[in-house]
This record gives sequence, C-alpha cells and structure tokens, in this order.
Amino acid sequence: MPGLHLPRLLTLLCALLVMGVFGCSPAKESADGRIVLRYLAGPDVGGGSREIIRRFEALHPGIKIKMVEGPAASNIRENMYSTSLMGGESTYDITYMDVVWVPKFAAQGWLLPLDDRFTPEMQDEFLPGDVLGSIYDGKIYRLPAQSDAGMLYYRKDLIEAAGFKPPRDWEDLVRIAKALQDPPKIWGFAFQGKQYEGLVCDYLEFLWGFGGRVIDKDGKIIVDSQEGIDALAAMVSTVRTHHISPEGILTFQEEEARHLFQEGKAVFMRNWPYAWNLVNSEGSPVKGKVGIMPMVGRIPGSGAATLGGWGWGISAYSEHPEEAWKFIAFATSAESLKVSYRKGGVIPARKSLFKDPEVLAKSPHFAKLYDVLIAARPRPVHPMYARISDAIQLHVSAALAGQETPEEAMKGAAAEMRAFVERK
Amino acid sequence: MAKVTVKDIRKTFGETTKVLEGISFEANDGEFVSLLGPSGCGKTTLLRIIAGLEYADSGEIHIGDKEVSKTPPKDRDIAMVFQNYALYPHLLVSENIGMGLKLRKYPEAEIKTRTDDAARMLDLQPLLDRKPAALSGGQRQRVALARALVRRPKVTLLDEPLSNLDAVLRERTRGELKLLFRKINGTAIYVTHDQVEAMTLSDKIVVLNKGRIQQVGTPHEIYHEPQNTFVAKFLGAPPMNIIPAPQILEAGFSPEVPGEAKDRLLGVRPEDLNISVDSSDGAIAFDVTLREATGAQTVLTIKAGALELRANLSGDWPINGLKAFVSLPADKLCWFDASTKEACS
Amino acid sequence: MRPSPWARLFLGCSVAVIVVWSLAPFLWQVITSLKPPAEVVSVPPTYWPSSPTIASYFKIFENRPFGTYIVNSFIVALGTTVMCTGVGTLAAYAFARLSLPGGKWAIRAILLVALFPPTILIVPLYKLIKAIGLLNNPFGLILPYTALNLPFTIWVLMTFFKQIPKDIEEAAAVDGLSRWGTLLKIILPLSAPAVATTGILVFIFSWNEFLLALTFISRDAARTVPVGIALLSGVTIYEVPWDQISAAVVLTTVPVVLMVLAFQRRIIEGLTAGAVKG
Amino acid sequence: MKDEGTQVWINWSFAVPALVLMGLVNVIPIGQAFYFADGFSALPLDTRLVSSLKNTFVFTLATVLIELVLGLAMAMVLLKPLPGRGWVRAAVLIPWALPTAIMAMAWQWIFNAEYGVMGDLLYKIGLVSSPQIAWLAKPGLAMAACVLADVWKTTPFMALLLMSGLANIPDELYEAAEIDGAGPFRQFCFITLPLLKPTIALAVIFRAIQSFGVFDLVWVLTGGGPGGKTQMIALYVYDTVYRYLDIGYGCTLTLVMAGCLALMSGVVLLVAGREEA
Repeated sequence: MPGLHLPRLLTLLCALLVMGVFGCSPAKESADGRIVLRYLAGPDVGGGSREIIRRFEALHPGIKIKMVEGPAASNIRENMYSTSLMGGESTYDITYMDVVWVPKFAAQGWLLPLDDRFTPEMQDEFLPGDVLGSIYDGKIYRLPAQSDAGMLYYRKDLIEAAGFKPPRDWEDLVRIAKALQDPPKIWGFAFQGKQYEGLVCDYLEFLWGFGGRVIDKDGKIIVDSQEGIDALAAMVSTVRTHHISPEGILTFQEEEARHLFQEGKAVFMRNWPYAWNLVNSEGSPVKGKVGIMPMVGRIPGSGAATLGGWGWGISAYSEHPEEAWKFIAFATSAESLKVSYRKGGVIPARKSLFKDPEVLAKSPHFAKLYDVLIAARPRPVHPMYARISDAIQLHVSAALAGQETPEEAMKGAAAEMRAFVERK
Repeated sequence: MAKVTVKDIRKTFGETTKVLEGISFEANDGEFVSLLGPSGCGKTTLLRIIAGLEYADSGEIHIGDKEVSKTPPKDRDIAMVFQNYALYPHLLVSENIGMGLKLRKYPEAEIKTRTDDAARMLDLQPLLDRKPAALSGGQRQRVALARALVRRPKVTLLDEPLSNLDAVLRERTRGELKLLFRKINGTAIYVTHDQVEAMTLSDKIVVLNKGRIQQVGTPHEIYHEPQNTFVAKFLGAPPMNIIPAPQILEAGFSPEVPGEAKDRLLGVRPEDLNISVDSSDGAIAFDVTLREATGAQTVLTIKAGALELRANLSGDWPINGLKAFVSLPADKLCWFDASTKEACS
Repeated sequence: MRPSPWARLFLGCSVAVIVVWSLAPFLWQVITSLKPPAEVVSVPPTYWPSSPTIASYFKIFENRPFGTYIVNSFIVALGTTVMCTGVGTLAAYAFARLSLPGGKWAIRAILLVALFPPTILIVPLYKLIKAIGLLNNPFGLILPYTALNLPFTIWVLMTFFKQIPKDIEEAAAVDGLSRWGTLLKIILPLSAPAVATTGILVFIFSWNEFLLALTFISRDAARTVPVGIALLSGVTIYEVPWDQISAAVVLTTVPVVLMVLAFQRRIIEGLTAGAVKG
Repeated sequence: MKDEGTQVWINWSFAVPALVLMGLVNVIPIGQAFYFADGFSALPLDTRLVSSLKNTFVFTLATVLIELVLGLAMAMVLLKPLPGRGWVRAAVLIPWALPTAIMAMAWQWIFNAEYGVMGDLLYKIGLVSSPQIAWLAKPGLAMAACVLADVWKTTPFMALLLMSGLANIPDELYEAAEIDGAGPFRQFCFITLPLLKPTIALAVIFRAIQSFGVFDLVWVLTGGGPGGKTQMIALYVYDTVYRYLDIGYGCTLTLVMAGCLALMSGVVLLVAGREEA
C-alpha cells in the first residue's frame, strides 16, 4: 500500500482516541453551570415537547432539559432505557414511560416512588386508569401525561345507509360487518393482528369483553378459563370463519389498519384515538363519515378498552431528583398538556382538559373519547408482564394463523406463563 | 568485497535432527565458492545461516572483519539469489532491482544509474517496466541476479539459481554467470547439487554430506585428489572406480599398495585407466560387458572374474572389441583406508 | 478458450439476472422515494410515480440533521475499517508467519469468540463503554465494531498470508527490510485483494450496524445513518414515513457504492496480476 | 538477533492489539455469560427454546445453502472478463450495503398484504390469482420471506469471499482438465469444488454464525410471528435479557446457542475434511 504509513496512521488513531476520551465525556452539568436533566422519548412530532421545555427553562434558569429523541418504535426505547438502567447509571434522570413499563422498572428498583410528592388529591385530577397503571405494589411511580385507549371506529355513513345502528355487542358487529362487506374491496373489521404488543391490547379487549382475566386477585394465571378461550375464538373467527378480516390481518399494526380504514376499505376498525385526526384529515376518503364508540363485548355494555398512555417517572439513579420532579410536575400541568394537545394532538391524561371549551371546540369527539378513557383498564400489572405479553402474542397469533385451536392456544399461553412467571 | 569465514557452525532442527555438525571454511575476497552435496546434506541451511535467515546453534560467521553471527540479514551487506527467484510480484522489474538500494537510502540518481548498469550487464533494459509475471523463467532469473548484483554487496549468495531453468538455458546461463563474476570479481557462495556447475564456476568447492564437510579445495584438487570415497564417487561421471585392494591384486595387477592391502581401497577414475584392444606388457585382459558410446566418448563396463570396472575413453571403441587390455596409471591412483574411507597419502 | 456465442449469450443473461436481482429492491426504494406520500400506499402499487418529486429528499434534511449523520457514519465506518484491517493484519501476520508458541490455540479461541452473538454483548459493552467515557463518541462504536469484525478479518487475512511464498519475505530481509517493512511493503501490497475485500465487508458492516449505534449514542450530533433513518417520523408516531425512509436509504447508499467502486479496482488488479506465483 | 524468548514476545506483540480488543469487547462479556448463567433446570421445559432453535436451524440451513449456490454462481460469473465489470460488481454489493434494520422495513412493505409490490408483481405475471397475498401472515410464507430477504442481502458477502478463493485456482489446472477432455461440469466438480473447499468451509462457517444469530431482519420483518413460526433464538435471547430482564436465563440461552454453533462449525470442518488453524 504505497503512501500509507501504518505506524503513523496508528499513532493518529491513538491520538484521536485520547482526544475523544477527554473531549467527549458526558458532563452532568452544562458549560454554563446549569444542572442537566435528560430523558428519552419518541420523535417530537409537532414540537410540543420542545415548547414545554422552553417554557420550563425560562421559569427555572438553573435547569437544562435535554430531550433525547429515540425511535418511534416504543419497544426499542424501552430497551434503551433498560440498557442504561441495568448499567445502574444516570444517563437518563427522567423516564418517559409507557404504562406497561411501570411494574417492570419499579420491580427492578429503577424508579423513585413518588407517593410523598404525588398526593392522592393530585392523583384525583388524572384519569383513573392512568393513575392505576402507574402504581406497582402499592406505590406510585409515574405521573401520567398522555392517555390512550383502544376504541372502535365505524363507518357512520355505510351503517346508516343500510339502516343499521352502531353495534351493541360482538355478534351485532359480526352481523353488520358481514352484511356490509365486499372483500377484497371492503372488509368488515380491521384490527392489529401482527405478533407484537398491539395484538395483546386487542386480545385483552376481547378477553375483558367476554368477562375473562389474565391474572386473578391472588396472582394466579387464569387466562385459559372458558372466557379466555371464547374471547380468542371470537377473535379468530374474524379471519377463519366469518372472514370479515383479511388474511393479512396477521401482519397488521396500527398503521396498516388505519390505511385500510382510511381508504374506505373497512367498515369497522379497532384502533387508538390518534387515528381520528388522520381519518378526518383533508383528502381522506372517509372524512366526516366516521364514528367512534367503545369496543363491544359479548353482551351489550360489557365492552372494555385497553389502556395505553405515557407518563413521567424519575430514575432511582438520578442525582437531581428534586429538579426532575419540578420538571415532570410542570410537564403534566394542565397548561403543558394543553400545549402537547395543541401541537401534537396528544390526548391529555388530566380530566379537566376534557371539559375545556377550547379543547372541545377543536375536538368535539373528546366528549365520547372521555367515556372510553374513563373505562379503560391497564394491562396486567406484573413485573413479568413482558413474558405474559409474549406468551399471549405467540399463541394468539398462532390461533389467528389457524395453527392452534383457541383452546390449545390459551392452554399453551397459560402453561408458558406458569412456567416462567410463577417461577420468579 | 570481502572474505567470508565460517567457523564451526552447528545446527540442530527439533530435538535430534543434526543438520550441520561443525562446519568451517573460508571464502577469500573475490573467490567463487560452491557448496556442493546431495539433497539433504545441509548446504541450503548453511547458506541461509550465512545469509542470516536462520541462526546457528553455535559457531561464528565473519564477513570481512565483522563478526555477524547475530546480525540480521540486512546488516550483513550480502545479496542473495533464491532458487525460485523470489521477485516481488507487485513491483516492476526496475523496482525489484532497485529495492535494496532504495531501502539503504541511496539517492534516486544513483539508484537509476546502478539499476541501468545492472540491467545492461544482464540484458534486461527492455524489460525494466514490466512486472515479473510478464517474464520468462530465464528473464526472471536474470532479474534476480541483477537485484543481487546491483547492490555491490560484500558477498553474493546463490541458492541453486539455475535449477529452475531448462537444460540449454542452464548451460548458457552458467557460462554467463562465470563471466559475470569474473568481471565483477565478487565474493560469491553458491549452493548446488550439480557437480558440473560447481566444477565450472568455482574457485573453490566445499563438498558437504550429512552435515559435515567432506573436502574443501579447488575443483582440480576435489576431482583429482578426493579426500575420501564419498567425494571420489560424488564427482565425475561415470564415478571413480573404488575397489578393495585385495581384489585388484587378485585380478593380477600389481600396484604399489601403501600399507596392508586388506586395509586399503584403490580409486581410479574411468578416464585414467590405460585401455587398449591390443594386449601389451603387464596389461590384464577384461571382458567388455557393456559399451555406451556418446560420440565424443565411450564408456565401457569391463569384467575380469569378480572385478568389475568402468572405463571412459575419448573417441570410439570397436564394436567387435570384446576383449580389453587394461593397465593402471601408477601416478593417478588414489588410496583410501578401507575402514575410515579417508584418503591415505 | 474462446467462448462460443452461446456461452457468451448465457453469460450475458446470467449477468443481467444477477444485476436485476441485486438492484430490484433497491430500485423500488428509488421509485418509492420519488412518490408523493399519498401514492406510496396506493393499491395497486404504481410502478412509476405519477408525478415524480424529490421533496422527500429535502424533507429528510429538514426532519433530521442527515448531513451530520452521514459524516458520523463515515468517521465510524472508516475508523473501524482502518483499525480492523490494521490490527487484524498485524495479528494475521503473526499467526501466519511468526513463530508463536500457543498461536494455534489463540486462533481457535478467536474462532470460538466469534460464535457468541453480538446481541448478548450489549449490556456488558454498554457498561464498558460508559466506564471509559466513550458514550456518544465515535470511538465508542469503532472499538466494539473492530472487535466484532476481528475474528473474520484475521481468519481471511491469515489464510491469504499463508499462500505468499516464504522466500519473497526472505528476499526482503536480505534487501534490508525489517519485519515491519516486509509487512508494509511486501506482504500488504501482495494481499491487497484480501485486504480490500475484508475492508469493504467491514466498512459496510459498520455503516449499517444498528443496535449498538442506537444504544451507545444518544446525542443527535453523534448519531449514525441507520439510527437516523429509524428516527425519521411521520405526522404521528405511528405513521411510517415511507417516502422519507426510501429517500434516506437511497441517499446513504451512494457513498457506499462509491466506496465499493473505489476499492473494487484493487480487487480486480490483485486477482488478475497472476498473484504471487513465481 | 535477540534471544529466542525476546523474539517470541516481539512476535506475540503483533497479535496483542487484536487480542486486547477482543478480550475487552468479546471475552469479558462472554465470561460474564458463563458467570451469570442460571436457570438450567428450566431448559427442558422451555417449549419456546425448542421451537426457536428449530426455526433458527431451518433458517440457517436454508439461507446458507441457497447463498452458497447463488454466491458460487455469482462469483464465477463475476470473475469472467466483462465490459463494465466494476459496475456490475458494485451493483451486486448494493444489497449488502443497505442497512438491515432499514431494508427489513422495506421488505415488510414489499411483502405487505395490501400494498405490497411482491403480490402485485406475481399477480401481473399471472402466477397468483389475487394480488393480495398475506406473505407474512402464513407461517411457511413468512419463513420464506425471511429467507428470501436474508439471501438477497448476504449473497454478495458469500460471492465476494468465494471470488477470492476462485481467483487463486491456477488456470493451468483448467487447461489441463480441458486437454483431458473434461467438460465445464466435470471441471467444476473435479477442480473448482475440491480446490475451493477451504474457502467454502470458511465462508459457510462465518455465514452460518451470522445466520444463526439473525436478529434485526426478523425482528423488524415479522417480529417472530405469525404464531412464533419465525421466532429465532437470538430474538428469544434478546427478549429474555432486555424485556424479561432475566439476565441469568438469557446467559444460559446464549450458552446453548454458542454450543449449537460450535457443533455446526465442527460438522462443517469435518465435512470440509481439513482444519485451517
């Protein structure tokens, strides 16, 4: 290799290395002496978070908030937090958490209990499901910010034109879907059928709607009860017997379902509230033709919603928990949540905003949404929730694919959960 | 140019394989010395030790007035021509030749002149801008030689440089080599198993066998005064006749045997035998059992009782000459001790 | 051997098939990147954008500091390539040519190490990188990438070095080259094809690595391309901005293609120079 | 000349940077894996381990075999003198050059049941009756899609390695074979394959290691679904460590995985009939 002098090159590399070591060590305090607090979140769509941070920093000149924008996929962010917290270090002072992370993180001792700061009176101002989902083993670890719950979207126009009413229970939904669908031009029901967390959310809504539970009060696995099997059978029937959902449903996440529905190719859709603004956006073929309601169950009124949603926690390894609390309290104030709502359409976790005239004027559907959210239930609160979720994902997916009967699937899922969840 | 002194070099491979067992010889300034011996005699190892590519277990190498036994090759001021030439495939012929000079930080201009000189000497000028892959075997060999000579080293080491050439080319190159070294008058150590190369090229031959020196001497001495039966048999084609003295006496010859006949071997070169179709005084009659004529010479295998000899005579031997009358040349007889195989003078 | 017309035709067809096979999914990215967002999800898919636009290419730069990502990726990939081939060459040379008592066991150990999937290494590595203060530093990636690629690099180079005739090295020693000099001036140029090949493979690995890059780098200014692409966001966090992702993929592939083209000359030269015979 | 002991140290020092780096990055974590491994008793009961091992073996076998055949063909074609060979080679390397994590998303889109171009293409050619093929929803097809995406991506790696091996086979051998009357097929069987064996063994081992540890591709493309039919061992390890936070069992799984790989490498070396070390 003429011209390339290896020793010199290696020296250069070493020099760079040394420079790197001393040049880039992450400082806990910024150059101007302010305390720096970091957190990891998804892409800041709409810039709401940046706005809140700006306001906070103006109010607290001694604190600097650094938002690390992670990937949109929340499971990746969960792992990024886990990696850092497993290392027992304080890259992130603040954790911006999905509701299902709380028991897992808390059980590991990674989170600071907030009970002395987040009083029951304060808790009352938030949606009950979000608060419930923030509690693990009697202590509260999270300040809810964004609420989320599964619900049923339906084509108002089609249903009315055919003389139907919105479905009252599951059988009703199947009947209407079958009557109105014309596959592959238009399908009856779209949901999330890919083997991932969303599938569990969908299944839980069926399970609860059919009167079942995953874990009973004593911590025993009861997902393979008759209710659990019936719920799965109902879910499977959409693809396997009634054919109201396309075979591809097994690859559907939120966006696939939303696209199908938005293009006018589905009568019903189970999805999160975020889809509302999109299906009603300019240029959407179904703009103004969509209704929302809580998910249906086996009997009228038994429908349930899976609670999603995000909130703030403080890392047990943070050197500045006091300042961190200041920020998360600020970020969950009614004012800040309104900023998030305005900029990014984020659904607030505070009850008061659903009665805010400004909000209601812009989003009239919030009135209905409130009913859904208030009834939403958190997923099983268990430190081994990820194991539970994976067992459900795997076997529900297998059942949807026709590889296992609903009974086999639920028995299998329960066996897997018992083997590992009860081992711990 | 310098004198090379090799002192009591010993080398063992592994635990027990003794390759060299105390080798000592000198190559004087400007001398062309061949290391001659059959394969496996240790000659290449010896050369590599002189070069510094391997190190001896004990013993000393002096080049000029410097003791270099522990010096790396580059500091010994030697050059070497390898059996497979070992040209750098990625460099041009000119770069191959100039590499050693460049590494010793000679000025560009001098490298150029010297490279050109060497190239001229070896007829390589038209090839300077090629890569080794584009050369024939003979051309590669000449490049390897040029690479060695261009440095004007104290010593040039050559490891069977002709063995990869075909017969005709080998003979021609041999001649060129001789002229070349005579011209530059450089010290050279040359490894070969080919006695003709050794005989024709060398000022001095070191005959090796099984890790020991058998004889050191001029080609003439080696040929005519072999110090033991190995040297006697290794040189010359056909090789020297070596016969126990009693057998000679029994056949009717009556040479003057130094010492007890039973302890002696007689050596006589095939071409030194006096042989004739006609009987004469003191000549013994032999049966001709084989006649091999090569035109210029004829080799006869002759037999009298148990005694079998080979004779080499210039010119022809009549086809019907079934009897040969042989007498021994009294001044050209070599005597060896029957037990030690050493020459006894 | 003069190929018959049929053989030439066959060869031509094979080349065409290979090129189409290799490029088709990439070309699909190119086409997708030129579509307006709405057309990306049209059914049936359109094979040529109805109104081609390069808006998505601008969008990715507005959305994210892509220029910075590309520079970072270059630093990391180039650093890894240089370090890995450098360190790997030294080790491979030692194992192939120098007398190393126990070297055979070391080589086996190296292969054994390669058997452990990098996935498992993340947490301990994170601790390590954190401990030496290299989080958010290109070297925090260069070091592990180098180590992860070393077994392969050493193995390939070692095999190649063994094929180089020993007497060329000896000639170099006589000519006056040290061990170092021999390695740099003789062995390396002779192994250029192998070094270039491993270099390309290592470069591309480092250019594409996702998990470690995601975990070790949290500062936007230090991020690399694959993570940057994963951070592209649509209107909502659920939406996948296909047009932008495609544009980013296309854009970031260009440097790699240039790199390959640059290296590739060396490969041809090396392979066709009659290599190291005679 | 230095004495022998010093020389050995100097020789080893050439390997030291590499050994130190690998020691830091690989050996320490691996040592920890042995140290922390725990929960061995759960192994025989772990149905998910069994099914993911099975899936991974199928995936590895399929990808490595297909890649070997395609890669060999590719390498032989690419060694022929062609006009624009440089460009062809660069084109061939493009799949390898695209980030897996991102390309997996693209594949997901290509295999999408509704908007996917794959179904549409096959439909237009007339191979299938409907453009809506739920590739990733059917166990067999989903595995096939994973294999296809992986083969597409890593065949260039194989081809490049084999190319360097092929280039080292002397032309004289082919010429000699031609004189002996061997056709292209026999030349391939009696010269190319035997002489390429070490290279093939090397390529297969390294590819098998990579393939057995497949992660990003499947993680993004199918997430292990449907019904866990594309669940791979590396995904399982990752989940165990990062999602279940069960490091002990994760380490145990890693050891199981490394054991399988060692076994596979052993088989390859045995088949190849010679050890390179």
